[in-house]
Order: sequence, then structure tokens, then C-alpha cells
Amino acid sequence: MKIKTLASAIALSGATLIALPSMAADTIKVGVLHSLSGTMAISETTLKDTVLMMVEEQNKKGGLLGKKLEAVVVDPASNWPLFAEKTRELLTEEEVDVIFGCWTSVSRKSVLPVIEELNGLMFYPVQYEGEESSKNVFYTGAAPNQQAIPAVNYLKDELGVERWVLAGTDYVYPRTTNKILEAYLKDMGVAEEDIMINYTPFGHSDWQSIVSDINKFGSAGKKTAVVSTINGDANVPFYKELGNQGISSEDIPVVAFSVGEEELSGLDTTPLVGHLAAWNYFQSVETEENEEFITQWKAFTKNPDRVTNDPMEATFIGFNMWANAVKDAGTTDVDAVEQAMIGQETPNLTGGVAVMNKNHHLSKPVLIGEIQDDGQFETVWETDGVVAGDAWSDFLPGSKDLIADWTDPVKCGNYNTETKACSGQNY
Amino acid sequence: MNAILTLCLLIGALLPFSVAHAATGEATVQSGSPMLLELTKTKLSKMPAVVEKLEAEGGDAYLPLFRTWLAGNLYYVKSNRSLVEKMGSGKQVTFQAMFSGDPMPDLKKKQVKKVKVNNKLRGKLRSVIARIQLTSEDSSVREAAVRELLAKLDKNVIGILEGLHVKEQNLDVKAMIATALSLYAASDKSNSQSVRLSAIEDLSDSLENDVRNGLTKLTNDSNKAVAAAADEALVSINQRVERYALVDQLFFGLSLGSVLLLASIGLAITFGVMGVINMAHGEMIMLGAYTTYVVQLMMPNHIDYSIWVAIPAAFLVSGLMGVLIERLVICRLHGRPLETLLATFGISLILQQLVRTIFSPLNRQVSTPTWMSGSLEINPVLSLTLNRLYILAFALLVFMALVLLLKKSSLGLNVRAVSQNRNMAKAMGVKTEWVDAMTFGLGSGIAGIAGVALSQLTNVGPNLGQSYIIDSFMVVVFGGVGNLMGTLVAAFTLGIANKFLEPTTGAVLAAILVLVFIILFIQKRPKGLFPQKGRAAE
Amino acid sequence: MIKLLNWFSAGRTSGKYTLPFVVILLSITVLASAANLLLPQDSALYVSTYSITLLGKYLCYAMLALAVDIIWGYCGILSLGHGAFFALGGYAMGMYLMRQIGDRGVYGNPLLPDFMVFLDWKELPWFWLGMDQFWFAMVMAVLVPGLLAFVFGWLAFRSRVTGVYLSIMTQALTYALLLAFFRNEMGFGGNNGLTDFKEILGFDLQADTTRVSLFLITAILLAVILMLSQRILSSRLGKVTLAVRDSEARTRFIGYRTECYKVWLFVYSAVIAGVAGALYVPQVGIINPGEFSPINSIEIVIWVAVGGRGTLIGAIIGALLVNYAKTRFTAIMPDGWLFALGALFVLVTLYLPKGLMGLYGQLTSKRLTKGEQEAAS
Amino acid sequence: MSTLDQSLQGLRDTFRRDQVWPFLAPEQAQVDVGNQMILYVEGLNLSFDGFKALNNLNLYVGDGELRCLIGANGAGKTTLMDVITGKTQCDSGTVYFGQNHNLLTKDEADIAQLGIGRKFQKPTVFEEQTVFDNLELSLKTDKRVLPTLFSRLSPSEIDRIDEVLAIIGLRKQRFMKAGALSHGQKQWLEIGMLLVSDPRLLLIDEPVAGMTAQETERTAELLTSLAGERTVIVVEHDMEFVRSIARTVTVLHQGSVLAEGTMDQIQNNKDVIEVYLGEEQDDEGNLAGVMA
Repeated sequence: MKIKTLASAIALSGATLIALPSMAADTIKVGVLHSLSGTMAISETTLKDTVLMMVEEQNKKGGLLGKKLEAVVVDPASNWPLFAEKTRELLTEEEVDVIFGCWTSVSRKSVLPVIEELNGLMFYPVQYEGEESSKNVFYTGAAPNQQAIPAVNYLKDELGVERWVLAGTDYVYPRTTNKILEAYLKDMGVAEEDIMINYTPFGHSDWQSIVSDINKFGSAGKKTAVVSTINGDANVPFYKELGNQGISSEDIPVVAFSVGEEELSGLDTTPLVGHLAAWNYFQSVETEENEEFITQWKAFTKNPDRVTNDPMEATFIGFNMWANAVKDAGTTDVDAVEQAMIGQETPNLTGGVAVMNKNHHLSKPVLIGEIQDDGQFETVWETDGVVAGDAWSDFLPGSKDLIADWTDPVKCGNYNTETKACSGQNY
Repeated sequence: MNAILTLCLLIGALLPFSVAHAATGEATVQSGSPMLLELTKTKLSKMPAVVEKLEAEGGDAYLPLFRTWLAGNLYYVKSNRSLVEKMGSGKQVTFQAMFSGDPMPDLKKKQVKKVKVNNKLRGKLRSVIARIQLTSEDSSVREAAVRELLAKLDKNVIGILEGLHVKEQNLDVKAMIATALSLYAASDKSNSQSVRLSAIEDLSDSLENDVRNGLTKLTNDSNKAVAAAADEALVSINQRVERYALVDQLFFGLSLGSVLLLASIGLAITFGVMGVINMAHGEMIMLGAYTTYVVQLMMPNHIDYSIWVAIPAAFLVSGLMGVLIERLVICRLHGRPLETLLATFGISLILQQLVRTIFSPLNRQVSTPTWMSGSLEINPVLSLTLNRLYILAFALLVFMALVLLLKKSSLGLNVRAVSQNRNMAKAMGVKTEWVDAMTFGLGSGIAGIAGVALSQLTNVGPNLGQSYIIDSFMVVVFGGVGNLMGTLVAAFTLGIANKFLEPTTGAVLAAILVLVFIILFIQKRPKGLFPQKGRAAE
Repeated sequence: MIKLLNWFSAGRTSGKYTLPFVVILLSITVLASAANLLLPQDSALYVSTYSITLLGKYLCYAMLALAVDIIWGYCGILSLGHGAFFALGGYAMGMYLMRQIGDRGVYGNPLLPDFMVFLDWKELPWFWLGMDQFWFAMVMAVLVPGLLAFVFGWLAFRSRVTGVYLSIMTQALTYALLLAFFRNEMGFGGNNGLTDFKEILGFDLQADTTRVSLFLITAILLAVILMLSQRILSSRLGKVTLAVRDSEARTRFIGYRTECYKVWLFVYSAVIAGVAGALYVPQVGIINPGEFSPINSIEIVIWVAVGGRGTLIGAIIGALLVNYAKTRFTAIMPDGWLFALGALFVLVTLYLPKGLMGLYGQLTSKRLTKGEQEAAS
Repeated sequence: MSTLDQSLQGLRDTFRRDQVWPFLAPEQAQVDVGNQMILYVEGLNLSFDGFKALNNLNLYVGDGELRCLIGANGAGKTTLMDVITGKTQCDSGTVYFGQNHNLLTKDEADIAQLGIGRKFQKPTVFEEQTVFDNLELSLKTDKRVLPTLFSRLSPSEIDRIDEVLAIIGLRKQRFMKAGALSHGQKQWLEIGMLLVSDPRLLLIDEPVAGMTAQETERTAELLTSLAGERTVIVVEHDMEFVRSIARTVTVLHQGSVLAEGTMDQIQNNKDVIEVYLGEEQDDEGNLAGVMA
């Protein structure tokens, strides 16, 4: 009996083997490429909802070019090859006009060849290590010089930090960021022995010895700070351990680049009060735009306790810029939109305007916030004016001569100012 | 400029008022003091100056103010700029007037603004409070205050300390003050060499951080003799520090071991006794953790007791789920252990997704009871974190309870009977189905309890289980299937090994080495540390 | 060589289904390829490059499932670590493709791959040498997994580690490799792995022709390996293998060194996995430590279980079906596909212990018995 | 000087024409049964945590003899077989097959290839495979991996299998799955698997358990016919059967040999009776009840 049902079920799923139904072309399709399952689901589902919300809003405003927007959601399931496959599906089967997606660098790297081959358009909303600029990707998250460098400056100037712990999860973003910071600190005359670098695996949960090492390192009489590029999941146990070993933010402040409101909502922040984070956006910033956005979000998720965070703002900015660019270009054709994107301006949620630069990175303000006991950040410092995102770091030997410029005459993602050559393009 | 002007005006306005109330105690006076108004105006960067002025002005009368401020509970009413203290947290926030403490029930959050505080300021406030507290009644407070000051010793502080040193009754505090004095004496170049040397002599048995730093500074002192003395004092201190560091490491190892034990002991039963490869074991742990979360949701005001409710609750939830799984799936797979792996893997996928849909994929906040947070300070260089201590004890407790259960209770008897010879046991009239269900339930239930403990250390999220399942299997196999003692030994061995490797190799390599070791070990002893003997082994 | 050939041709090549299956497999692949290359985009029968690459991927998985089935279904060794061999083969191919990029990387460094440049390595690690030669890389793709399998198997089987213990050990093996490859110091690109490939043997990887030919090659190799394995398993060695599965002790008592048989079968299976990996990488365009994760290896076993272990074709069908289902589910119900997948695994293990092939077998045998009864009456 | 001599001497030894290097010398496969003895078991001791399963056991079996082992449960009969076939390692003692093969240094496969076949108490055949395949697997052939892979059944081998099939009366069932056979037939098949591998020494554990009367009879005939060119050791509880085949009987008790001799000698042996004193004997003095 049951065997039969199962068999029929399988047969049924087999029957759907005919090519995927392709939608009628009277809608503009927005692809959403965020993991809904697997390890990254924790961060990425929020962004999926954000895009859906933005689409809904845009449709309320009457859509774009007189067409309604239609969101196409797929689940790459935190599986990197699957990201490439799903991108191909979105672009060739669903024929979407734009993709909002990816969180981890590896997923972006795996998507990159496909999206360049099929000349798609993607918005990448997460802070990342830089060292990349593709014709088909717009990077609305922070580059290292929009997060790490200002944070270090703050620690040095405001808190007089002299000793540095660079702690990170062992993958590309922390590695690159720490390399940049190391170079930067040494330029500022910080001695070798005053820098401690430590890498841990993903989801590292036993921080006892590392935290106690940090504690020892910090008890040398000089003011010490931890610059944390620890990735999402590992943060909770890390901060819990800090709290338990009685390391308060006055003794050794920790400035994090991957800890936002959402991560904090996952833990009890009382022992964390005073630790820092550097972002381009905090939910606590008081502006009309932000108020509106937050209320929208809470209404959309039907959950008054949902928080907003920086990647959400990045998505928000990216979406609006794309919408404007499409309006300006009068079409969703990728090349036209790509050109129209450069120079686009949209208001930040934190006040001021974000500008899309020639290198497909944004100019945004940088904020430093202190964690409060209500799981929010208190802005304690911010750059006067905006900082232009830097695709290629000046502090890495490999890339200091490289620039990205997608306007004539250069039109290249990594143009070597020395050799006047353009390399690494997939077309 | 005009700030100063307003200031003068205010002083003028307040003078008669303050005189009038002079008799009724200083509190009201200060509540009107112009410096306090400064608090509501000055920018963060200028604040430290204000703090110093306040200290000069009010001294210990301002202690409560500084404390509230430090805690970030200091607000002021937007309308009249009078300072208020925030009480409570989260939803039920009330305010009361600073100093007088009169409640202000009708004050809304909208109407007040926070007096900002940042790290720099906190540091400042601490040292100020420390200085004030030098004359506090509580000896421990005094000691702490002196310790606070060790880092920032200067002429006038020393002056105060010398005064106190004479008066001080409590020996610990006296010792601490003495340390401070000799530290200063040692570093003060104006002193004669003999004085400085004796001072260093006194310091050489202190483990205080700042003392070490002070001595390190002295090692390159212009005076050779002093430098040498400081150097050897430092050496003797460091030796002791090293010794304590070793103890620390051992504790880390034990604590990691206890976590492994908790995670794997449930598996030792389902896998070891029943031979079921339960891939959903991790999800049982996860369920336990989520139960803790739910319990805390239900009793937000009694977090401290929530754990005691959570433990049985988690046991029940996971246990019942275990029984359910056993009845629905596993009992149909008898004698096919490898198939159980596949089925339970499917189940684990389902459970994960279930949790994702119910609680969202985000991590859930489980707060630590106050009695579990903080650490037990044995001396300045050795302090054991409380939650780890409790979990270590808890793990051993659970283990012993389990051993007793299996040794003494009738259930235990049946379980052992079934595990050794199913058919015989059946023939003897043991209800094997029932025993299986109970065993599996027990194993899962204990996994649930492990979840409660883990919720105090790490993320409570859908992936919680996955990160422990493999380690658990390693522990059970290494210890020898079907042998609880083996599991215990294995868990602690691996934990300690890991922690002693980590400093030299780094976390990742340590993990790899341990795995490789297990693989090789199993080649040597295919049945683990404590192999099962007799027919049951076949 | 000749000897080999007439050995191969001799005797029953496989059970009765293999040849028809191979024919169907090849004809479908050829048709699909033709439909992709020759037909115009808008034609109803046009097969998109997306589907081609997808099918190519499935075939690699099928090959992997075959490898697992050979040792699990026929020899009773449940390996929870076959993903490791697959990934190692993949990395070998990946390293070759990496070297092929040459100075077209983002930093334009002629020698070093990009990730080494920005981790600011000075020269190429020794194990990358020679990887720019295709033949060498391919040799590595089969040698490395084979060697690892040999060492592990030799240790494990000689000391008679069996059953659950062995499974857990294989899991430990792949887990250790996972952690190792995550480390950036290892020089395999850490978490990001190897990607952004440009061309293979001078053919542009993004060209449809290249994709189609990769797809065809995969299909052909799968067919060859299937028939070869079928032949091996139908020889006396195959009988010994089954004997080992059903009663290893007894097999020893009639004079067979079971550990040798197990080791060589394990190596054979590992090599197949390596080949599958090498074919997989150019088609999906990335290889990273994720492939080592124990979960993947468990999934492979489940494909086999679904298809029906102990029947090579079953393994292949299982892999194709489950992966197809996965693709469909993620598209149809992104939020709930894990439910469906999980349920599938549970149901199959409960009600189809012999997998789909077993089910098919039951149905046919039923029909047969009916037929007999009618004949009798 | 002398050192030179020595080294030269060593060199000469190394290159002596009249002998090959030890590692090149072929292992003597032939079982040396110089003085009519094929199995020497001496001073065998084995204890499972405390319990002595074998206690200084000595046993000699002549070439071509048919020997019956009897004794109550736990007397160590099966354990002895386990040790001989390499299944279990003994604590001390020696087991020689012929004069030149020390069985304790070899593992199951080696021992089997030397020509020691064993039939288990509980019939173990390869249930998933046909009767024919079961026999083919047991053929006496090169059992290394590659040869097995390329092996093809030679006509003579096929004849051999047919012959055995005839002996064990499973001609009709040759292509039947072994799992489908009846208990008795499995017994036969297992015996057949022994025959087809024509061993020098057969260790047979309770061959007639679960056999019908006439099956038992045929087994008896078979075993007796085997004796002579092969050596057979039978462990059996069924005294009738033992009586019908036995020339020499060895009684094991608590891990060591209690008595040895013809059936009649055994039945009147004091020790034997003493050991089983108080246990009822039927009037013929048959110990069946006792021993079973």
C-alpha cells in the first residue's frame, strides 16, 4: 500500500521533468539567491525577506516601466556549487533581469563566472574583503577601507589602543582584512610584538584558551583591543567566554565587523555592553528614513521584535539604485542598466546619500557603535562625510597598483596603473 | 561662551534655593549643582573633565550618581534637564529622581534622554569611584579599589594610600596597599637604591598584573642593581604564573571533556547498548537547547530558576521524541544497524527544518542565570569560569546517575539483558520492544539535558546538533561501544589532549591531530579503549 | 592487453539489464547533446545548456554512487567517507584548471593562483608543481584517492576493523580532511577553494561545445565503468566479494585472504570516486572543502539505498532520482524541501529495504508467479 | 686481516652455489607426515577471563585416521577446533600440522590453504549464492586476488563439482540459492564444500544435528569412506552416530583429555564414569544421556 503511494509520488515528481515553465514577459523578474537552509540560512533568510519587502513596496508604487515586479526565490542551500547552478537557472530558465544574492565570499566567487558568462546583473549586499570588481556585480556592502580602517583609527585615536589582537575565522575575508590591517598598523609604527593574529575554524565553539591568551596578551600594561573578524556563528560562544572570564569592554574592547543587531538578537548582551562594531548602518540611528524602514520591516515580518541590520540597508540601497537606474535607462537591459548605475545616488537610512562609484562600490558613511544592554548599538563615532569603497586595497602588495573603473576609456575591473594592462576578465 | 553664560545665570538662580535647603542635606544641593547640568549638555569627548570637576565638588556624595552613570542608567528629563535613574529593563522601565530616589511613575521613555557613556568615560568613572571607595566600609571594596589604582599610581594617590595604610585594619587590604606603596617606591627614582631594592624584594611574591608590568618596566632601569633585582623578582613570579597557567589549561581540557561527555553519553546508550547509529542524536541535543529557550520565555522574571525547570523539561521533550522515533522507525529496522543510520539521518533533516520553520533559522537568546555567570577567582592569575565549573560537575552527576540507573534499576537490568542477548531476554519474558523504546528514550532524554548545558555555552540554533554529532561518535567509538566508563575516559582524554595541543598547533590542527590519532588508535584496538567481552561483542 | 580484452568479452558481461541500460543512457545523452548544439534556442525540443550541465553533474554523482555501491552493496563495507575521494579527485582537476588560468588571473600573476597572491605567497608550493600538465593532474586524480584508500584500507582491514567502527572511521577521515582543507595554510584556497576556471586543454569552459563534450565524456566513462564493474563482479572475484559480505569468517576458512580482497575493492571504488570528482569540477566550475563534509558522504550512501544497493544500475538510478528531486524541491518549495528529502530517506529505508530496484524486482516476480498460476490452470 | 677473511667468508656463503637464499627458498607446501602423525597438539592452554577453556591439552592424530571427540558442553571441543583453525589464539602450547607447519603462526586463510577444512556447528553457507557457486568458491585453487579475478572454471573443476554434487545429493538444487535449502541440505552442502577443496584434515563439528535417520546413515558412510586418504576429526553428541563410525574416541573434560580409546574402552573407563558419577546410565551403560 504505502509502497504504492511512494512509487506514485516518485512517478509524479518524475512527470514534472519537462522543462521549467518560463513566465510571460510582462513582469520584471527579480531573482533572489539567498540560502534558506544549511549553515548560512541564519543570516541570509533575512535578506530574502528584505528583497521581497522591497519588491512589494515597489509594486505598491506601480512597479517599474509600467510592469509589475515578480520575485523569483531559489534556495542554494548554503552549498557553493549550487549557487553557480541556481544562478544559471535564474538567468537561463527564469530569465530574471537582476539578482540580489550571496552572503559568503565563496558563494560570490562561485557565482561570478556564470554571471559574467551569461552577462547577468547581481547586487551583493554584504561587507567583504574587496580585491574584486566585476562588470556584472555591484557591491553595496562595505569594503575593508569602509569598515576596518576607520575602526582601527577610532580605537587608536579615541581609546589610545597600542596593542592589537586580530582574531578571525579562517577564511578569505578575515585573512585579507587582517593582512590589510597588519600592513596599516605597521605603517603607523606599531611593533611586531604588539600585534597578535589568531585564526579559528568555522563555528568554533570552545574559546576558553584563546580568550585567556587574549587576556594574557592584554595584561602587558599597554591598552589592548581585539579586532574581530569572527564569522557569525562563532561569535556567541566567543562573547559568552569573554563575559565569563570577566573581560569587560573597558579592559579589552572588541570591535567586530560581522556582529550586527541580528547576531546580537541571538544572545544575552548584558556582559557585552561597551564592545564595539563598525558598520555603515545601525538600527538605532534616528532618521525619518530609518524610522519608516523599520516600521515597514516589522509590519512585513509581522514581528515587532525583528531587528534591522547593515546588509539589509545595503540591500535597500542596492534595490533603490537599481530601480532608479532602470527608470533612467528605460529598460532592464543589463549593459544599459550597468552604465546607468554608475553615479546613481540614493538616500542612506542613516542620513546623507550613497553614491555608486565607477568601481561598482558605494560611498557611504562609517559608524562605530557600542553594544547596549538592549541588543542595540549606540553610535559613538562616525566619519565626517562619506568614505568611497575601495575595490583594491592600497595595503596589499599584490593589488596596490590595481584600480577598477567601469567607465570609458578604462572599462576594466582590475586595471594595472603600472603596466596599463587589464587582466582577469571573463569575456 | 554662552554655555558659560547660562551657567552663571543658573548659579545665580540657584543660590538662594541651595542656601534655603542647606540644612536638609547635601543631596538636594547637588541635585541643583551647575556641574550636573553640564552632564546634560557636554559632548562625550569633553565629559572626562566634567567628571573630575564633579569628583572635586561632591566626592563620595556623588558615588550613586557615578555608579548609575557607569551602569548606563543615567537619564535626564528633556523638559527640565533634571537627572533621573532608570530602573528595571526591557518592557517594564520606570524612572526615579537621582539622589532623592522619588519614583516618577508618569515619566515616559519619550520624555527622557540618556546621558551617554563610552568606554573612555567608563574607565574614568571607575578610577574615580575607586578613589572615592578607598574609604568605603566594605573591606573587599577597598581592596578592589586599591587594585584598580595599582595601574595609575601618582604622588597624591600615594599620599592618600600612606594615610590609609596606617589606619587600615583588614590584613588583605593592608597587604594590597603595601604592595601599591612598594610598587611606587620601587619605581620612584628619587628613593635610595637600598629602599628600592627592598621594595622590589617585597613585590617579588605578588601575582598582581600591574606589579609584573611595573617590574618589567624596571628591568631596563638606569640603576643596574635595581634592574637586576627586578629581573630576578620577575623570574620567580613568572615561574609561579607558568605553574598556574598549566592548571588553567588542565581545567580547560576537563571542561571541554565534560561538554564532549554530555554530548556523547546519550549516544553511548542508543549506539552502544542498542547498536543504533542515531544520526538524529545531535537534533535531540538541539531540542533540549530549544526547550531551555522556551522555558525562559515562559518565566522571564525567574531566569535563575529556569534551568532547574529546563532540565526535566528537556529530558521529557527529547525523551518523548526519542520514544516516538523508536516506535515509528527504528523498531522496524532491527538487526539492520546501518539502515538505522540512513533513516535517522532523514529524521535529523526533518527535525532541523521543523525547528527552522517554528523558531526561524536565527539563533535564539538563552540568558545565563546570574549564579552561573562570572568566575571563581583563586588568585590574580588563576580564575575558573563558573558556568564551566557547573557544567563539569553536572556532566559527572548525569554520568553517575546513569551508571546507577543501569546497574541498579530493573530497567537497567532489562536493558543489559537485551543488549547482551535479545532472543534469550525475549524468551525470559522481557518485553524487548518496551525496553528498546525506554532505552532509546533515555538516551535521547540525556541528549536533551546536554542541550540545556550547551545552551549556556554556544548558539541555540538549528545547526547546534550537527556541530556535535561527529565528536560524539568519535568519543563513543574511541571509548569502546557499549561501555559507559570508556565514554567517560575517552571524553576527558580527548578534551585534555585537544587543549594541550591547541597552544602549540592552533585550534584547527589540534582537532585534525586528535582525529588522526583516533583513526590510528582504532587500527590498534578495533574495539576501542574498553572493548566489550564475550558473546555480546560478536 | 589482448588477454584483458578477451577476459572482458568472455563470460556473462553483467546481469541482463546492463546492456540495455547502457544503450539507453548513451542514446539519451547523445540526443540531448544534439538537441543542445543543433536545434535553435526557441525550438520546443531544445535542451538548454543549464540542463546539460545539470545532467552532467548528475552523471558524476551517479558514478560516485556506483563507487559506493560496489563496496557497500557487494562487499558490505559502508563507507561514510567517499566524498573525500571524490573531492580529492576534484582538487587534482581543480589545480590543473587553476594552473591553466595562467596570467589571466585578477592579479595577472603568471605562476601563482590569485588566492596565493593576496595571501602574498612568494612561490608555488611543491604539490602544485607539475599540475599544469593535464596528464599529470589526471594521474594524480586517480593516484591520490587510490593511495589514500590503500593506506586507510590496508590499516583498517588488516586489523579487522569492521561494521560500524569502520563507517565511523571513514567519517573521521573525511572530517579530518575537511578541517585540513579549510586551513588557508594548506595552499588549496581555504574555504573559497578553487574557482574562476577559464579553459581545459585550451577549450573555453564556457563554450557550449566544451560543456556538451564534457557531458558526453562523463556519460561514456560512466558506461565503461559500469560494464567493467559488472564484469568484475560477475567473475569469481565477485562471488568471493559477496561471500565476504555475507560471512567473512567463513570465507577465510575456505582460504581467501579477505582483507586483500577488501583493500583492492576499496581502492578500485576510491579511484572511481576520484574520476567522478575530476569530471565534476570542470562542469560545476568550483571545488571547495565543502565537498569533504561528512553530510555529503552520507547523502551518497542514501542515493544508493534509494536506488537499491547490490545492483549497480540501482545505484545510478538512485543518484539521478534523488538529485533530480533535490533540484525540483528547491525550486518548488524552497522553505520545505528538507522535509520532503528527509521523508524520502525514512520511507525508503522503512519500506524499500532493497530500494527501487528491489521494488521493481518484487513487482516483476509477482507478475511471473501470476503467470505461472495461469499456466498451471 | 681476520675481518677481511670473515667478510670474504660471508661473501662466499652468500654466493654458495649449492643453496639459495632463505627468502628465495620455496615454503614447503608439502605436509611432512614422516611418522604417520598429521596433527600434534601439545600443552595447549587457553582461558577466557578466568575460565580455563583448554587446560594443558595434548592430542595426536594419525594420518588418515577417523577420530571422534566427545565430551559434555564446555569441555573445550569447539574451542580446540577454533585454535587449530586459527580462529582463536591460545595462551601457550604448540599445534603442528605434520612436522613442518606450526599452525599457531598462521592465520585462517593460510591454514585453510594448507588443507585443513572445517565444518561449523551451525551450518554456514553463502545463502545469497547458488549451491554451485558455493562449491566453486571452495575449490582448491589459487586464491590470491588477481588469479581469482581472471580465473575460469576448467572442465576438470566442473567435473569435480558435479561429482561432489552427486555425493551430497544436491544435483537438482545446483542452481538454487543456498539460503533456500533445508537445514539438512545445508549440512550436506557444507560437507560438500569441504570435499571439493580436498583437504588433508577435516574438522567436522556436529555433522548430523538436525538430520533425518537415513541422512545420518549416509553421513556415517561418507565419513568412513573419507577416512584413509583423508584425516577426519568429528565432534558429535549423538552417541549412536559415534558408535557407528568411531575407531578411536577421545573424551575431553574441562579442557583436557580425560580418556582415549575404542568406544567400549571408553564406556568402561573408570575416570569417565567417575566424572559422570551420580548421573543416571541406562542399562547398556550407554553414556548418550550423559554426554549429550
